[in-house]
Amino acid sequence: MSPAPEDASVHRALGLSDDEYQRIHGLLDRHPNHLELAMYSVMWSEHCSYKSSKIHLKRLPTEAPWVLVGPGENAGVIDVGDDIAVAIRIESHNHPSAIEPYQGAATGVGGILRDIFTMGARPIAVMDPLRFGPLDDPRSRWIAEGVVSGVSGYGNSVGVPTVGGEIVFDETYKGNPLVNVLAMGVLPSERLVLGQASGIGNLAVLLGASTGRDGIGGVSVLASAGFGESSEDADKRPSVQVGDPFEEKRLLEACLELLDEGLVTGIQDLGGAGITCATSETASRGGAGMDVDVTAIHAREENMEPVELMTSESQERMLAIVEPKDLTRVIEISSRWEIEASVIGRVTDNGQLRVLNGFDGEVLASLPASTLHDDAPEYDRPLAPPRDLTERRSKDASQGSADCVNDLLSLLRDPAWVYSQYDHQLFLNTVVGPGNDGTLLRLRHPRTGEETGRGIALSTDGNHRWCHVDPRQGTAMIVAEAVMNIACVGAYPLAVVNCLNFGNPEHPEVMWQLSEAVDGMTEACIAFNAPVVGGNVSLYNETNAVDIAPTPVVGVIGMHPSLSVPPPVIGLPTDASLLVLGQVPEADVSMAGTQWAWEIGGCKDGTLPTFDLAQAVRTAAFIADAVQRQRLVAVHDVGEGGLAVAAAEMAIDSGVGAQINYHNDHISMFNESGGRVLAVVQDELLDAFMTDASEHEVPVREIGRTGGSSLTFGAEITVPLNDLENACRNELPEALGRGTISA
Amino acid sequence: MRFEVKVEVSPREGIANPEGSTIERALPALGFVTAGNVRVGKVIHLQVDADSAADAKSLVEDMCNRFLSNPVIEDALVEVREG
Amino acid sequence: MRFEVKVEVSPREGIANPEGSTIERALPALGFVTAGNVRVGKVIHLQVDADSAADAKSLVEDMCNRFLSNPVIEDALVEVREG
Amino acid sequence: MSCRVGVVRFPGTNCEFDTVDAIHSLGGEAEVLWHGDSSLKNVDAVVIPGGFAHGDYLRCGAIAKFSPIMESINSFAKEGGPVLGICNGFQVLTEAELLPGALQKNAGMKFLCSMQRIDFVSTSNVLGRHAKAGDRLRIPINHFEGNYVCSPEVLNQLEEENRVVFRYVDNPNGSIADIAGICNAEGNVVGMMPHPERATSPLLGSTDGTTLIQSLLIA
Ligand SMILES: Nc1ncnc2c1ncn2[C@@H]1O[C@H](COP(=O)(O)OP(=O)(O)O)[C@@H](O)[C@H]1O
Ligand SMILES: [Mg+2]
Repeated sequence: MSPAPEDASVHRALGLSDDEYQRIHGLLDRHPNHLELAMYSVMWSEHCSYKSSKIHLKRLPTEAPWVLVGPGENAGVIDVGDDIAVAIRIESHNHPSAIEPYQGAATGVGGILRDIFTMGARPIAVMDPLRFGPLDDPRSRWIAEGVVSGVSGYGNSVGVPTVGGEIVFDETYKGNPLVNVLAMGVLPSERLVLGQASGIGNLAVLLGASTGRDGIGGVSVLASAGFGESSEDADKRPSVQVGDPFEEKRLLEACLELLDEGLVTGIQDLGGAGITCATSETASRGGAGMDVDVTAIHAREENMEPVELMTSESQERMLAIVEPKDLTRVIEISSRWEIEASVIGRVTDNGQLRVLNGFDGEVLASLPASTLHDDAPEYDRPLAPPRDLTERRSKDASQGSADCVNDLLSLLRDPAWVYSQYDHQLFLNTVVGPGNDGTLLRLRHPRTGEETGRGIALSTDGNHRWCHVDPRQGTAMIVAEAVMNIACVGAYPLAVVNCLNFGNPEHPEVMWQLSEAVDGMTEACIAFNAPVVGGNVSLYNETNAVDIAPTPVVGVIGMHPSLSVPPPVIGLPTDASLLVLGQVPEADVSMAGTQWAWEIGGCKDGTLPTFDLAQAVRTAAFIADAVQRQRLVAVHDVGEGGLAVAAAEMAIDSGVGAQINYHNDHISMFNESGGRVLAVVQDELLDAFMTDASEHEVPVREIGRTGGSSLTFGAEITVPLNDLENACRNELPEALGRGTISA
Repeated sequence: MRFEVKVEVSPREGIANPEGSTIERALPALGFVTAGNVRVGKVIHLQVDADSAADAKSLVEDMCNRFLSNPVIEDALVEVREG
Repeated sequence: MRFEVKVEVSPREGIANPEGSTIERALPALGFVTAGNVRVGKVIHLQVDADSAADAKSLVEDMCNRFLSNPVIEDALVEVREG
Repeated sequence: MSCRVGVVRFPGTNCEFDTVDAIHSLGGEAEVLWHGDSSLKNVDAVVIPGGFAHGDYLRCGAIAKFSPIMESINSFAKEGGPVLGICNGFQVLTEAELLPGALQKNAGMKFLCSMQRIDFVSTSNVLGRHAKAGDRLRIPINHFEGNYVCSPEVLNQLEEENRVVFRYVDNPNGSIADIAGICNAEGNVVGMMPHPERATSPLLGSTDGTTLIQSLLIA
């Protein structure tokens, strides 16, 4: 083996601290060589090891009888009955998207899909919660445009529908966009495979794209450093990866065929830390070791160094563990799909991950496979609430001059510009697509295509304003909002995945935010009986040393137990009572964390309105049930922008107005008190509905009548539907390009 | 003065070029066995008014940096002809 | 012998070029008021083995006719250099 | 009316199973045909479904037209066999010169997935058995390259020979003469950008695609 580095500058350059170096030294009982050091550095990076967050993530609830695979695997898997399992996961691709928006987003989609088919599932849905700097900033517009094109370009072509997401613009993301991607897949329960290598003598077959110098050091450099808008960017550039959806599509089909024929004993995608991660992870999960022959790796460029081959993050690759007798068939299937397949490793019994120059050649590295994961450092980083927390919380966010009509118009935004660029219908499952509350998909058997008569619902939600004001309650509220969204399409929650997007973990305030968010999520998930089955942590989201507002994003997956007709629409019918269900806000409800306070009033602090989690649980269950029993004509949850925005969206959707009472000032119109839903019930069923609601302890108030061509609040405030529609529909096309020929 | 400008935007060395690789894979099936190493880029023709060829060039180079190409993954080559 | 070949595939005169028009429409907002007439095409670099430059050229022209360009909407221009 | 429809699968195709499902749900039989085989397995009709054959690299359909199956489809079409190209399939048919013209990028330079209204202009083709000219249908589109172009002569010919099968009510992509679908002179080869298989169930928002697929099933 090559001589040990003498010089501390090497491990430091690789992002390893002196303590971490000592730890490696202790584990090996000798100095590591450069290759070994590089392997530890990628595997012990924040991105791969979760070293700053692990200690907090342990507090999340992760168990339920229907959870087949919880956090820690490539994706969470839940049992949804009829021998069908669902795999789900969410990932961030924030930093890559900041430098090359199109490819950053594209490879984000590619990566999350591999996590799903690694589990043996066919991916059938993608969601993309996106956050960018303000629309009046040209670079933020460029990033937004590029990211949406990237999701569209990759997702559509790889053939997985993008069925929902979010799009948020705020100053806090200027320079540091958040590109999160969720994917969901279905599999016959019996086909569940785990990423593990077992069976001494089995072969590790590298499938897919050739290995180039993409993302070399990407894990430690790209994934864990903040970006200023400085010349440093230039140095980081070469590590940008380019996605190839066509390669991924063939890889996906080939892998599913291998799984169908039972030809693999374990399979693992290649993501961060490339071959190092995939080989060591499969080996250590299977309690085995692995010999890896670097000369067998099909490379895209000449003269690649072993360290480059071992850490490259080239996209569209998978590692399959195969019994020698099945190799011929594996290669046959791969070549039918025009997929390269090379035997790069052998499973051994000694627990070592050895990197060899030819299977019988020189040993370039040798380390206990499990140490790359299990022995990664875990930090209990200092945490502290902001020093001025008390002062911040004492602020009154309702101040500022309100012009209710114009404020309402400015708070509206139709995301259709985004989702019309996404194939959201492929596989013929999309009963409720993007543009509504939750997304609702038909659940069909992955093998036979047979309908189960049930549906799977999805929603992703985040709210940096609430979480800035109070990361704990804010996070509980976003879980509740996501659950309410799926309730509106008739589903009850089964599980949660989450993406924790935070600033620099070396700032105690950021660690406090993260810890609080985990606690808030825990409370809400327990209340809704929806365990966390997976997640992702993205830290160092900062620009010029300023951290982003804390932005946990949750994805909730739920079940619609009896799907025979589409659920109610958002749009208002004419001449009916408009009801608001759920928690009743106090008369002097706080405006803290509202979109109104941030964007119009100008105050970002205060104390969130009280939130009754138990009430939200009752309300969501009641709504889901009412939808399933087809008792609602229209329904829409109340979120950002409060009741006025929700009502406006309902009016715009159908072109029918409403006269709303009581809500005649900016506080009653725009407060974001949680756990509320607007609904319309047929007049003749109204009394029975009210009785039922009160039996279920769900407050219902009649707040107005539908009809007319404008939306009115109280006696004074009137907004013509036309104005609402223009304000809502035009904002994104005007800022980001029309995309239609009338441009 | 009016200038004809041609910009060639190509993937940077070492950056994957899926389109090129796919075409390359297809060639043998079409009977083109002697061709290889395919890389696909973009070519943009435009006209600009400027005082001199040098001005025209620097104007278009500015456009390249700002939106015709992304230097992170692409190289842009600007050629100016009097038009 | 090995030749470097460059193929420029451009939208035919008279055929709308949405990609070019989109860039053109965006130019003024970005402060480029003196540029116009934008047409976007593709450039394909490849290497071929052939006995002479002329052979290389005719090989690639054949590829263009059959495959690299669609004559309904595109023109192709082949340039050969020794590689 | 049990008719066997071959649904072609190229690497990169993604609507093949949706198309199969739609055919099954309407009582037909379907068989997936691999692009690398040349046998059409005695099917009564062929559908080239949507997706991204060969990644749509170079041009949509440019590489697909060389697959072995295309030669067989060519002969099948020449003998009058019904062939429907949906979306990417339409692009493949133009590249293979079974239909005239070409499909360019949408005028707005964006991928578009949305419900569209289209008018049945001509029903003298394999899709028109259950329809009459002037019928208005709601069928989704899902494409980046759906902007139909052809020379003025070809356009003239299409109009004169009544070969424009569908027109958009609100042209979403810049297609010449609002064209959403065309057929060959004999009417047995049809290409259309909208996806009829996505409009075959009330749960999915429209059933207007069923008449088109049913028409093919009688063939
Ligand atoms: N980036 C996006 N991609 C796909 N769909 C989106 C995106 N952004 C928003 N949507 C869709 O638009 C609808 C409204 O989004 P949003 O206002 O965030 O909903 P809510 O506030 O109810 O969570 C949802 O159906 C959502 O899935
Ligand atoms: Mg909602």
